[in-house]
Amino acid sequence: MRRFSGFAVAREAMRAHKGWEKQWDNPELKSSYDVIIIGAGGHGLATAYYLAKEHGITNVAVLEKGWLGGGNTGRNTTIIRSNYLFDESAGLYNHAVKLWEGLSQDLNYNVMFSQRGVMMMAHNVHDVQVFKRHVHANRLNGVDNEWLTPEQAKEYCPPLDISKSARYPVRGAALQRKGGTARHDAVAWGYARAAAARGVHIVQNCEVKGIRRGASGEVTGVETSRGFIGAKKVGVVAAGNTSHVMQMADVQMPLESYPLQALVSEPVKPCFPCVVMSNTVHAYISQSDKGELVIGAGTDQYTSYSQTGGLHVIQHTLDAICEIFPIFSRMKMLRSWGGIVDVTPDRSPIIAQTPVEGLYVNCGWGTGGFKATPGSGHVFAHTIANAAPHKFNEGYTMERFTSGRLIDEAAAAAVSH
Amino acid sequence: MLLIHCPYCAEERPETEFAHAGEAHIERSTQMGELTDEGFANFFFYRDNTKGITYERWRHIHGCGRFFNAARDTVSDKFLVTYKAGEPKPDLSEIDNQTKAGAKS
Amino acid sequence: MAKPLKLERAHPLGDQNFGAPGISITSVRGGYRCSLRVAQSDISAVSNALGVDLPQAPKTSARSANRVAMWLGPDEWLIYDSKANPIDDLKNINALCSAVDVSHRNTAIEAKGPLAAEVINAGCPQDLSLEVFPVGACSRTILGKAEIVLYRAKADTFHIECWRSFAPYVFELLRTAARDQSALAVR
Amino acid sequence: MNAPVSIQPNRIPGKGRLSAADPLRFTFDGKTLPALKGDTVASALIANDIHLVGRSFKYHRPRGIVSAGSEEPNALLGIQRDVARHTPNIRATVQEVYDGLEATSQNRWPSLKYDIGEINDIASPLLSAGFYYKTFMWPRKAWDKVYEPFIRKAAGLGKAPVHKDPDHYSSQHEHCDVLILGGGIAGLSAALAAAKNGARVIICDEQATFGGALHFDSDVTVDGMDGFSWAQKVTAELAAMDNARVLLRTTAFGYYAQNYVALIERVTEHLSAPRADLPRERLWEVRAKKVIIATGSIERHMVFANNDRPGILLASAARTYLNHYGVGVGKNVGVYTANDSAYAAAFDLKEAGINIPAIVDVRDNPNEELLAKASALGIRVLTGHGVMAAGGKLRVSSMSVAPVNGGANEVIAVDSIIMSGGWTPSVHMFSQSRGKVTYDADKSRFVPGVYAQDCVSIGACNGTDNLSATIDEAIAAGEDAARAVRHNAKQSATAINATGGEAWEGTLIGAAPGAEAGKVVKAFVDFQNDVTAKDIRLAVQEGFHSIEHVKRFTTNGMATDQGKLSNMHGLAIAAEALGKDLPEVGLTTFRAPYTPVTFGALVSHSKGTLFEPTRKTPMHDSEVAIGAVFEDVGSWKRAWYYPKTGEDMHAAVNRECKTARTNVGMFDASTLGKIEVVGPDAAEFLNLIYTNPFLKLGVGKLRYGIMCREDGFIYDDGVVARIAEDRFHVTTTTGGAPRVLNMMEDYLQTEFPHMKVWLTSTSEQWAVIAVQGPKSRDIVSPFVEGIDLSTEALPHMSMAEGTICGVPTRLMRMSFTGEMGFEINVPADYGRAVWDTLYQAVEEAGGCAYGTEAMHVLRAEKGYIIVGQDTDGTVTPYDAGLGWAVGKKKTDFVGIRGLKRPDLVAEGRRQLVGLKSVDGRSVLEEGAQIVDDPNQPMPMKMIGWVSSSYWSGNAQKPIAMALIEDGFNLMGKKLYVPMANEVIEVEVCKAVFVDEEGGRLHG
Ligand SMILES: Cc1cc2nc3c(=O)[nH]c(=O)nc-3n(C[C@H](O)[C@H](O)[C@H](O)COP(=O)(O)OP(=O)(O)OC[C@H]3O[C@@H](n4cnc5c(N)ncnc54)[C@H](O)[C@@H]3O)c2cc1C
Ligand SMILES: NC(=O)c1ccc[n+]([C@@H]2O[C@H](COP(=O)([O-])OP(=O)(O)OC[C@H]3O[C@@H](n4cnc5c(N)ncnc54)[C@H](O)[C@@H]3O)[C@@H](O)[C@H]2O)c1
Ligand SMILES: Cc1cc2nc3c(=O)[nH]c(=O)nc-3n(C[C@H](O)[C@H](O)[C@H](O)COP(=O)(O)O)c2cc1C
Ligand SMILES: [Zn+2]
Repeated sequence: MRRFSGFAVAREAMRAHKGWEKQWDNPELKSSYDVIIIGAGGHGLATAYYLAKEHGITNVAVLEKGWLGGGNTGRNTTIIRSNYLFDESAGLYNHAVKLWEGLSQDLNYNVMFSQRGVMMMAHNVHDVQVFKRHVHANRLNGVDNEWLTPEQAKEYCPPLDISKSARYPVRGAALQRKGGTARHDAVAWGYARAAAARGVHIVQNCEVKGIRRGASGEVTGVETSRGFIGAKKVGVVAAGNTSHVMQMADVQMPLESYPLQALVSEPVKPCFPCVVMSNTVHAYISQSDKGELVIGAGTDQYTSYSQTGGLHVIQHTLDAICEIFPIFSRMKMLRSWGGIVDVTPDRSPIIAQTPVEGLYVNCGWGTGGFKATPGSGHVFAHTIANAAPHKFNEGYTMERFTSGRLIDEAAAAAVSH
Repeated sequence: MLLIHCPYCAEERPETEFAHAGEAHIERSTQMGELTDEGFANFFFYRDNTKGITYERWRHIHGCGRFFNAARDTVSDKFLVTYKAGEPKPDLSEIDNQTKAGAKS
Repeated sequence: MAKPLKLERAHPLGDQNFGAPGISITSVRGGYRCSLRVAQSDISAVSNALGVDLPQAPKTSARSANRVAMWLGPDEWLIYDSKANPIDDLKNINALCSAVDVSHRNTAIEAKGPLAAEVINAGCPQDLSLEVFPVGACSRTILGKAEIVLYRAKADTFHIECWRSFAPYVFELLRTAARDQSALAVR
Repeated sequence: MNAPVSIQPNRIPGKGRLSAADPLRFTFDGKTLPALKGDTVASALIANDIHLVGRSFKYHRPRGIVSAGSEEPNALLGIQRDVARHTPNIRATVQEVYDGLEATSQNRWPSLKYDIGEINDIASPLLSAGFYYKTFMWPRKAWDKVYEPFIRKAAGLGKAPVHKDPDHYSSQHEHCDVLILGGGIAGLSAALAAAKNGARVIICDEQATFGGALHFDSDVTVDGMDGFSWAQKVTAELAAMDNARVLLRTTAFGYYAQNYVALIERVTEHLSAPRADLPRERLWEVRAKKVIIATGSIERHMVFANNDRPGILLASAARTYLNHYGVGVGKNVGVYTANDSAYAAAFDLKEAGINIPAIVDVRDNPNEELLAKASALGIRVLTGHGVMAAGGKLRVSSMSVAPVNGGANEVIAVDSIIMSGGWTPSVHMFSQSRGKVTYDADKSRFVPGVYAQDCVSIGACNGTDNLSATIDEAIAAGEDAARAVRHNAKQSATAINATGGEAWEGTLIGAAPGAEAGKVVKAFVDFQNDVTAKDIRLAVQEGFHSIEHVKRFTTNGMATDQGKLSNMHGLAIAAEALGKDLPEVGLTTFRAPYTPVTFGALVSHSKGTLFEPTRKTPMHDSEVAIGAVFEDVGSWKRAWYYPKTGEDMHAAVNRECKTARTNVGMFDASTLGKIEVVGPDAAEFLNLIYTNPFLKLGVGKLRYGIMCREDGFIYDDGVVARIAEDRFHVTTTTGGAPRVLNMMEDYLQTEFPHMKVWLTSTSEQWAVIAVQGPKSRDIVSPFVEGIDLSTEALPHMSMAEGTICGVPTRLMRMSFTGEMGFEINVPADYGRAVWDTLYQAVEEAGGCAYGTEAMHVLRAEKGYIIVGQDTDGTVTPYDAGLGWAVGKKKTDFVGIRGLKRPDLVAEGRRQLVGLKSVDGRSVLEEGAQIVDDPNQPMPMKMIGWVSSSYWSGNAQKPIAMALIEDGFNLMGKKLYVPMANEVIEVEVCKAVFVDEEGGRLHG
């Protein structure tokens, strides 16, 4: 694989860019692989990349029913942060942030990880209590997160309305300076290119339609729209479609899939310096490198696989955005879209072996898994390679729903993303 | 915004009058205390989450207040039928064909 | 000993009203309401006691003198009486029912005028054409971010019930919509 | 203001439909220019011979006006009415001129003509598609400090507003039988047919006047009049009908499930001095039984070198400027086409006196009739030729023409080029409805295929080219829709006769000759995002084979016009590079909105006081009058504390707490949820809902109850009063009220439907005044009638009905402070008067009102929990030290099984205990974490956290509650709270800090 660099760009500029090669191949399918990953989203591709890079397992296929990165990876608001409350979450997400910090260099692909800071607004006394609980726990977990007064919050994000007369006045904010955003597509492409360069087969337009199991119930391979492909280990990383795929192996999941919508405004000159989230009024906003305001809405209330949702959900989100940022009222919505998010009862993911031998699952990231992409792929690769969890995903089992040992950030904080 | 037929109001009403209430036909055991851990997990946490026709509960919370059930296609978000709480799963074979016939080409 | 006090009912909106060409929005003071739940078997007994036949078709109401019985659900009615508390007629009734005095829980606002339906449609997603929501129709529904009970008293007159703490919101939304609709109508 | 028309060099007297009698003025980049009423900013600029209006996104290339409609990719301006009314990225082709309008060009510095950013155009070989993914990676630190700020600075087009929007917006739900999107000949004909057959009809069009293509198509006559006049006549006819609503300047932007279509109406943006009461825009949320899509088609540009030079426009646009606005796009206009429609435009221009040096047609054999007419008009036609490049920079100055199959170039001087690559049916709304398009290979276009909703497409958007076929299709659609909805309406036939409007043949999608693969030219596919044909090919070369990848790698179709012109070209170029057929490659997804929609309009009323209801208790104003500071609890405003002059929060709370313990305090508890549970099975029902036993609760008695979800975690708590055998008054937390009622209804309706119980929310029926403290009885009793308040008659945790101040009350002897106290429920309309009366007595007795903060302290002094503060969704009743409230003998209640799960009965769970600061001074911070060993390295093992913490004036020390692993077994143990700058030593204790025996409760 030819390396990307400023010099390479300059060289190619001299010769009409004739020298750029394919970032990944469309390889001939083999009849079997050591490991099959179902789903070429960020998590699936990262898993394949780390299998190859960290565990030397390169006879890997990533099967994707559509185009790689076209799932939630390609439709999320790209907020990255790790200031979670529980030790399990802090461990996992902070692991991811550390990987994010070197990811462009590691992949030789600029994923534009922008540590512009993620600020979470507290609008009432309860929010303040909850956020301070996070700040304290984060400090002792070595995760950066600081408390800001309303004035400090305004200084960090000038468009913010901190007037006392607001319906929900700003009572302060928790700021994670290392949080930020990344270019979502580049993440998928960067992992795909880097994985392909290490020999991983990325097979698009190849839908998995069945999971074949052997005499003692173990996985032997998958049926796809392009025929049967054998593998002793199969990792399901299908996000919103996980229940559907796992059903193929007769495994029911503690998951529900909801539409989650987002929108972008028309592009404008830089006017918004960081990421702001407000759970009380339900708004998430940042400005992309291209200039659009990227805004996340809430989930629609019903389960769906349609990748669309209702206008009223978008309206509620914009109500909130214009409430905290009244100057944006004349801005315009350019495009809105939806993804399908798979939500577990405790809103934390499952990254684990399943009751079926050889079948692994990485799912349940709900509305907030983009931020975990490198960490998730890294620990899942470890789990598949060793048939045992990495220390950072030990708690993320399915059994926790039987034992009751949940990792319920939402219950503890009513915070998503 | 979906349009949902409330079987009690006998009328289609806008989604914002309703609250979705999860998968339908999951019965709470009359011997709740006796369930195994797995039995409880199945009852409370595990869901079919069907891609296709799902049976789900809704409450006409800002209308007549009644809980009722619906069969809906989660791929197209189309309702096939709604029916009152306590009624058995309806036979969809006919309804299905009708709706299909409704889509012209 | 109790001081002989004469306490007046305080309406949550005080004396607010708003008028613009084609529409007036007025707070309705006082009034009595009862949230009524009745078993199918006892509907006629309760109807007799109330002096109004509880309607049994969705979205309909029945009226006698100052009293309106509004169908809200299959076993639920809201009884509104502008003069007397209906609960008094149900105190000693021997029927399978639940009658709860909610005179103070709810408050009422009237929207009147040719633009009334359009004004309410600023926040209410139901079809309020006379065809679909005729005179006498009633329904629990939503108005913006509040829940209301809507009753069409006349072609151009709606009686809107909401919980008292939502009244300022409901009134303000109607007032704002009335301003807009009136302005738009005479463009 | 009366600028003579003559100083508009391109305004052609006698042409168009605007009147010279209605002059206006506007400014462009500070320069005042004349215009006519009815002009768009674009038509007025062109009238003034201004084509250069902006700079492109990436390369900062000079750009002009391309279209005459909402598909415009280039002419985006900042429009400003006053300082606070600045709106970026407005399409000049849509914005109507009003007197005094101020327009500014965007994305240029220092000026439109001399733009520093132009360097990017020179550097453009470096800035190929996706270049930023390949570079800016070293040194790593430079990304944050250098590269990213640089990229960002270049981003965006216009400037975001910096002032709060002074305008207001309106919205409305609307229902109809037939909604018609688009008011061209198809839409109007359908509307007429539907309305005449009794249907409730709404027809909308995004333009300022109805007529669609009739604005420009001078060949069409309908019912004996010219097409445009006919459209106006029909519009008026429809507007006069009771059952039809006609919406101008109204764009259908979103087609959602079940025929829910969102429209946006621009109400004031064309007015010079709009009335203040008019909303700027109005959102229509329409639910239609039938939708008729009549959105027409959009002409495509030609993809050739430097096709973005100002002065190069779509042929139909030039024709619109001429025939509708009376404006010539130039004096010497070249024509470049693959389609017949450009001929019609050329003929019209020629007949209006504009020189047409040549029509360049890539086709070898265009329609004979057209050739004949061209020759009759003396227009030179070069068939089988292409424009290899446009010359000029700030304005096109020439076209370089050569035979398609190779040969010498001829340079033809022009001051404008009009072009047509054929027409793309506008299937946006159809596709948004989730319909599937099919490919019409004959005409290289996608047309509606499989419908997903109850709608139908007609006219040009349906691929119907022929005018009479369009009319037939439209009338049939209108009649069918009406009859399907209105079976009984009187039937009425509609007849419309039209002439002209023959189908325009010919199409070219993808790169035009000269811009083929291998040619290093800038032939723009997507003008706004600066995507060239070569960028698309590069994407394919780099392995981006899905059209969705091509889109995202090149950003083709992602600009504010959402690829209305570019998508088909991009697709064709990609397909060619891939060696595939178009339909195999496929279209990207159409998404709402059709054109960008103002946030404010989507928000509409929901801002300021209407953002969300603000709920206030009946006593609110009295509390304001005595100086209360409020806090938000859910949607409620609750009195937080009542500072006296000079007091800060701390002082006020200390005083309030002390007064309540030593004298008497009054508290507004009205926000508590209340549910009346009535029916013969009421007790049994509550017995299932709460963990506590309820069957034996006596009439007139109260019981504190805990409610779990099935998973065994605490969901809510409250006090339950038995009013009668079959009637209970249940209270919930303030925030929990709606969800508790919903959960109860759920169980009642779906799990225990056999039970004869009804639930009614009475939260707002009752105002609740808590009077607490040693003097509480003395304060209350003078006002009460019919209730014996003595402890014997009304002991702690009992209630009675009677009157207070002459109004009915449910009076409860209970306490959340640990003091003797009463909670007085009165009908809400009397709440304020009763409060005022009692307050006067309290004040006279030296008592005071206390707020939620003091309430929190008082209850914490007693170790009473607050659900949601001392518990979160991970705490069981046992964890909270409330195991006594779980009915051990019960065979069922909600949560019974969840509570028995392995992890919930495991050793070492976090349990709620009290904490003392060892130094006797330090008030812990709520949320602070607790460790066993403060000297361990990071990450530290945290064993618990502080859930409540206050300075207790009554105990004269800090008090706290905390959830700590195995806390119940750690009494007396020293633990540590590591703060940022210090470590606080604490000791675990029982969570009762005042009156451990509880004697005070009993008075
Ligand atoms: C609108 C929105 C906003 C969000 N905002 C944020 C945010 O700000 N921050 C954040 O951290 N997270 C956010 N998220 C969540 C985040 O996007 C996801 O958690 C994350 O991208 C999941 O990545 P993934 O690789 O697991 O899934 P995906 O990217 O969805 O990949 C799964 C892939 O599996 C494929 N697949 C499914 N079934 C099959 C099959 N049978 N055969 C073959 N392939 C199959 C799919 O086509 C898909 O490509 C958001 C999500 C949405 C929808
Ligand atoms: N002969 C041909 O080959 C050919 C080709 C193209 C157009 N035409 C001409 O086009 C016309 C076809 O009539 P038609 O009625 O189908 O199309 P039309 O283009 O005349 O009308 C479509 C109308 O829909 C409006 N519109 C589009 N999208 C909208 C939206 N989302 N919201 C609101 N309004 C929207 C447009 O403003 C336009 O006025 C005829 O006049 C015909 O002569 C002919
Ligand atoms: C962070 C982010 C920024 C985006 N910016 C744009 C944009 O500038 N223009 C645009 O048309 N779409 C933008 N999109 C949306 C995509 O076009 C597209 O809608 C999204 O990837 C979902 O795919 P789909 O709409 O094809 O289903 C953006 C998406 C994301 C996640
Ligand atoms: Zn109903």
